[in-house]
Amino acid sequence: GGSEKSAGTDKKTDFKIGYLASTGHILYFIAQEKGYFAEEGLNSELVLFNNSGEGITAVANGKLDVGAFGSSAPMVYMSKGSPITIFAGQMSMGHALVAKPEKAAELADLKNLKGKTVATIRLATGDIVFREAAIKQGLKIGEDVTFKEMESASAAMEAVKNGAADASVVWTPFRKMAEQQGLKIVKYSPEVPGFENHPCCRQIASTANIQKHPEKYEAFLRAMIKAYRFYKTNKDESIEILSKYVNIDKDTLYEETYGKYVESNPDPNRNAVIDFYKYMKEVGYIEKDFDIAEHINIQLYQKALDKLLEAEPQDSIYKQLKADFEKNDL
Amino acid sequence: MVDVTAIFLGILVVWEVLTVQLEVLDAFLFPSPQQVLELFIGDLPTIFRGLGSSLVLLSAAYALALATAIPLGLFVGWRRRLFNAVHPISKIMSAVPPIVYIPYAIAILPTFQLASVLVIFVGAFWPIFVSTLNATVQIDKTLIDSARMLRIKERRLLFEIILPAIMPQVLTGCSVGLIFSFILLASAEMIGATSGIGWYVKYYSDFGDYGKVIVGILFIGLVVTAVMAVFDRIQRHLLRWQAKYSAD
Amino acid sequence: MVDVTAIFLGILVVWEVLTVQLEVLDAFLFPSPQQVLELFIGDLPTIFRGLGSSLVLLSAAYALALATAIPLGLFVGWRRRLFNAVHPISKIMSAVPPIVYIPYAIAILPTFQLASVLVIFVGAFWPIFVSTLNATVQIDKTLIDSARMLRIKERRLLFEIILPAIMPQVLTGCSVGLIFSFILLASAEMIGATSGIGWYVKYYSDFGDYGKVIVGILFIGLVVTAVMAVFDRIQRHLLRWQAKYSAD
Amino acid sequence: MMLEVKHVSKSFSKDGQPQLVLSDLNLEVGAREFVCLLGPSGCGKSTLLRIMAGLDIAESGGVYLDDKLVKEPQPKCAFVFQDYALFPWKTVLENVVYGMDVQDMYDKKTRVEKAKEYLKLMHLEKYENSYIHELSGGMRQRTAIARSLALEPEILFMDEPFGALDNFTRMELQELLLDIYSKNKLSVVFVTHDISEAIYLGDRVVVMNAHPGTVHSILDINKGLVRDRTSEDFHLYEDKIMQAFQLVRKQEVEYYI
Amino acid sequence: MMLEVKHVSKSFSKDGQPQLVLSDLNLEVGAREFVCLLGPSGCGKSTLLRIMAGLDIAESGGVYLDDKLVKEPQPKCAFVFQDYALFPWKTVLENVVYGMDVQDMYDKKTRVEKAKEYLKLMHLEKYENSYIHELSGGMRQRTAIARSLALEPEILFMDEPFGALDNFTRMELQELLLDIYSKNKLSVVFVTHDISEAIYLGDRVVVMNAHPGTVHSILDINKGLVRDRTSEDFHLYEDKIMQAFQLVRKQEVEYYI
Ligand SMILES: Nc1ncnc2c1ncn2[C@@H]1O[C@H](COP(=O)(O)OP(=O)(O)OP(=O)(O)O)[C@@H](O)[C@H]1O
Ligand SMILES: Nc1ncnc2c1ncn2[C@@H]1O[C@H](COP(=O)(O)OP(=O)(O)OP(=O)(O)O)[C@@H](O)[C@H]1O
Ligand SMILES: [Mg+2]
Ligand SMILES: [Mg+2]
Repeated sequence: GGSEKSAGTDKKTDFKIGYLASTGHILYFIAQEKGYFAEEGLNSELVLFNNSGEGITAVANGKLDVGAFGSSAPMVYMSKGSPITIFAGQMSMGHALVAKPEKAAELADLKNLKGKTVATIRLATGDIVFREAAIKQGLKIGEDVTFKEMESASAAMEAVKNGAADASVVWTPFRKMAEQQGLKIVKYSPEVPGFENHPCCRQIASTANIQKHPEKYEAFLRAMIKAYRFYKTNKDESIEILSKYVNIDKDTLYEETYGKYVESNPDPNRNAVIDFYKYMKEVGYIEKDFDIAEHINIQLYQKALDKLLEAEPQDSIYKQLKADFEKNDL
Repeated sequence: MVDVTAIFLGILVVWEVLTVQLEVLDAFLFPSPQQVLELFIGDLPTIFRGLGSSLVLLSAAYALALATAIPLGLFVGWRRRLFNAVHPISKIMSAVPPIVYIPYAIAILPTFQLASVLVIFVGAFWPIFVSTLNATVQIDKTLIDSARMLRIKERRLLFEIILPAIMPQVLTGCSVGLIFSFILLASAEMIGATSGIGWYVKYYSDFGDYGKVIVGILFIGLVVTAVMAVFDRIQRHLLRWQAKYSAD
Repeated sequence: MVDVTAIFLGILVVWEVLTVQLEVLDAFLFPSPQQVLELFIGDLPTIFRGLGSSLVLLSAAYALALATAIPLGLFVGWRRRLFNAVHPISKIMSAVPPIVYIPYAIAILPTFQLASVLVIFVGAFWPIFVSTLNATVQIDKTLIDSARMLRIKERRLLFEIILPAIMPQVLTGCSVGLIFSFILLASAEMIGATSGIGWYVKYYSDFGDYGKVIVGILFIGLVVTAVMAVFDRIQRHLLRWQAKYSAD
Repeated sequence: MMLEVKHVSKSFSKDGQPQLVLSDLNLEVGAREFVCLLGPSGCGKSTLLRIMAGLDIAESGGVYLDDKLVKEPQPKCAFVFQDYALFPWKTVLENVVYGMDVQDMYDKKTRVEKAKEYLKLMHLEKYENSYIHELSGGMRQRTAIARSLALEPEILFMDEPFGALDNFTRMELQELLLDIYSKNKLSVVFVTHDISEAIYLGDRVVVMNAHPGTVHSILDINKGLVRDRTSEDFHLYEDKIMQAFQLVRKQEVEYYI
Repeated sequence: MMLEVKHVSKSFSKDGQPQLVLSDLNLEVGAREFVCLLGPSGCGKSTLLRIMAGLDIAESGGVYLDDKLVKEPQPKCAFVFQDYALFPWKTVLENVVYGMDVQDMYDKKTRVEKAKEYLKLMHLEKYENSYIHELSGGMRQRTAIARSLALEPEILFMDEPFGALDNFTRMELQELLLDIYSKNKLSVVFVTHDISEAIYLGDRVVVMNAHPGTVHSILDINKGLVRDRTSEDFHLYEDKIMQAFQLVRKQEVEYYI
């Protein structure tokens, strides 16, 4: 890791980062392993969670400085009054609907979900994508199409395999693993109209912490942007790093990191988040309406990116990020 | 009863003071008693529907556990050699968290409900089985001799002599199994359920709605109390021949 | 021992035949014995590192449970009135799945490790507490009278007379508590852990890597067997005054 | 009916060592005979009785009932245990009926009638529907006896049946037992370590040695002489056995002190 | 030392009804006296003894030790229970030492020495390091007596201490107890329902009535006459009490049958 000049210089600030064991969190792993956090003066610690709710609780209570636990779960927590703010992105897209090969062709037309049972994970991003897709087809959830909530992605896939469900919502890396087990992808989530560049994991932090120590978060984001550049330019080493944290075979990892319809990107992607919030409401996951915009902070990212561009104005990746930011967030 | 009520009131007052009066506790995780009560009343229909489906699940799984664990425990406990072989294995098996069986249950069983039943069943099975097993092995030998003098058949010996004789210990195992069933309810209802009291708690905890989580926990507490009261009654009836239960 | 080994071998053979020879079982959910063995050997370093951190967690939580549940159980059991008030409440509390405390543990405790410890602690606490409580209430009154004739102080009565007298029941509670601890390990290690044997099972079951899940379960089985063997030794030592343990 | 114990030996392992408990023991019990086995604690009385009843197997030698080797409990035999061995989850009446039920005696209605008769014989008619824990020790043992009698045995084995009772209750039950014995056609093999009990009840008193258990001496009791416990003759028998015992005890002293 | 029971009454609730167990009972125990309480089962002997020892409280009336009301167990008193009430998790020696430890008698080393002395007195020196379950009933009770004696009590309460022992062991222990009694300066209050035991041991035999428990009669025993259990005089005392009892039993018949 980043052992360069740790002893001599001024003391680093402790910074706890909560993550899920998912390919989408690759930027954390790169920043950690390549020493970008240390470069920015953060004494970072990665903390693994298996459950979004617990991670968000830890963030809201300041036990974690930052974390990325899906996009829908934080929004639901916000609607319940949890004092957290989205300030960066982590992963986009990456979900899919899978089914047995003999059913896949039929279901490719989402109209044919009528009368079917879909295994899903409550509050997974793909859950919202495909519920919304069904609604857009004029299907009533619970009547025309049944969504069965499962305990885990692997349980959901089992349900499809033994016929208890017709299709299942999965995400990276399970999309690929489903294919390996003989299932077929019916639709990738960005193929659903309205979700072309939909957010998945967003980075959240306690609102109070952001207000108190914006500099910490800017430093964190600089490290993330550097990690993004590395991710874009050193694919093999990135996969090598990723495999330390997500313990599955490397081909699958590569496929699910650089393959179709998936990207890791620190851009908050404010506009897509606000769209997503609308769909959450339509699906019925948000009971109490609130102003999502108040819970999104794009300034930290903007400042971090500007600072990096200042130092390396010609960097093509930074420039691209800037262009994206202007398109996605303003 | 007075003391129990007093303790409950005490907890309520402390809760009220900490949340409403002093506001020392995070309002998100610790809603006030009044909020919880309102949520409870508002959600009564959902909760009662949930109760219905949970009870179906619980009673199927628990009945299955009773019907298999007790005869098996008797049979294995009665055969010393079988006991010596099975006992260490059952110790290990009973320490496997039943939730790891979930994918297997889904893969093998035709419906989600059966998978849920299996998870609860496994949880309830072990304590009942182990207590029946141990009690059978340790049974008072004179009782057996007394029955042997009658030239009794093995089947009758197991079910008419040993089973009633070890009933106190079996019931202790059954009550642990019952507690286990409730503990596993939340996990079991993560499999394709859309209602249930365990599902309710898990669902709202995923949604960060801790008011409802507390409602769910309190309601489970109520249900456990009620079920335990019924269990006590049955126990009292089955053990009416014991001095301590003879008063009623 | 011969029988136990025979049963294990029997299971192994059936497993081999079903997976490799007949291929009736889904190869994904049921890897062959050989595959499992290979995975096990390959993952040994990870597993042993996990074992270390799990044991730290377990022993902290379990020690805490012993240190609180036994004195509390003695104290409450000895005071009839307190017992009557606490007993029904403890019944309800013991049926609350300890995993629902996780968010609270995260919010209140300073570190994630402490939160994990709390979850296991709660699981181990109740069986130990309840068994101590019940045994204290049911203690042989002559023993107490015999001590009262000595004009003994309450403290000494509790710890030098009642505690050793009820040690057999307390140890039964302790062994249930130990089993509970193992069952909760997987849940506890979902909080900010990156190693641990419960974590290992949960992690790979989330990825649907059932070969490793089976490796994890078998390893937990081994660990439980070892821990239970140690527990048996301690029990044998503590109860060396009982006829059935006096042989050694 | 003739029960013969022929060259019976039996040992148990103690601390890993085999310990001879009964050694080449011979004994006969005839029809309608009341035999008392008397001996100090641990001399093997219970072991012998269990072997005679078919609950245990001799290591060498054997027990023959009407010349047939006894390998398991025989029909027409009943056993009364010191700690009653009643079924506490059954009422008094149910306890008595159950044995007859297992042995397929009579039909259901007759069983209940018969059971009630035997309970009446034992002065328990008021307690038919009581559970065992509600009874005093004496009442429990009377229930156990009623249960055994209901099986209409030819031999009744009794292992210190009155050992746990207080002296007054014990005397009452001795009276009752003698009464029943005289009215029913059965043999009784009765284990005790109470000298006066053995004299009062037995036609023959078998005094046993210990380590290993053997027959020390056999005393025939003239029943005409001992009807009154405070009679001279009674005290005479007592003193006689007491002396026999002093001998037995002398040998034993090293084991017991 | 003078222990006085004055107008003691006590009732227990049975099936919700209060039931008078002891009614206005009076009794005195002087220094160095051996008093036996004799009576049928359930007459309240244990209840009376417990009240005398301060383990229970009388409902009305009271027990006075040297004119002081007894409200709780008193120093210099010891109690021997029928079921021994030894601490099974301690060895024989530890059992004896423990009581002295709780009462802060001597220093640690002396305690062990004293305990060994008392164990020797009870012929238990070979079993010092045995656990209770390894002992026979007689050895257990001897341990319990050693434990009580080690407390150097002025009064020793004994509740049917030999009730669970076989007759031979019982006689041995009676001998031993008399021996100790004669050598130590203590009073003994001894509950039994064995007539010959009461005669053999007691200076005075208190015969009790039941329902409610009262003193029926008190018999002074001339100890010179009863040293031999097979003596004429012994049998004479026996017959006398037996007759007194027949009276007691007559009254009781309705309760017991
Ligand atoms: N199942 C057994 N295993 C080992 N030893 C035994 C067993 N049963 C009896 N013994 C031993 O055999 C000897 C005789 O026992 P038994 O019970 O026959 O004596 P007893 O004369 O009936 O004594 P008591 O009067 O105390 O009932 C004793 O030393 C006892 O320890
Ligand atoms: N704690 C109690 N609660 C209720 N009833 C009691 C209690 N102790 C004793 N009794 C009742 O009081 C009466 C006298 O009992 P006690 O034990 O004093 O008799 P005892 O003379 O010692 O009898 P035994 O010879 O059987 O020991 C009995 O009827 C008994 O049922
Ligand atoms: Mg015997
Ligand atoms: Mg008594």
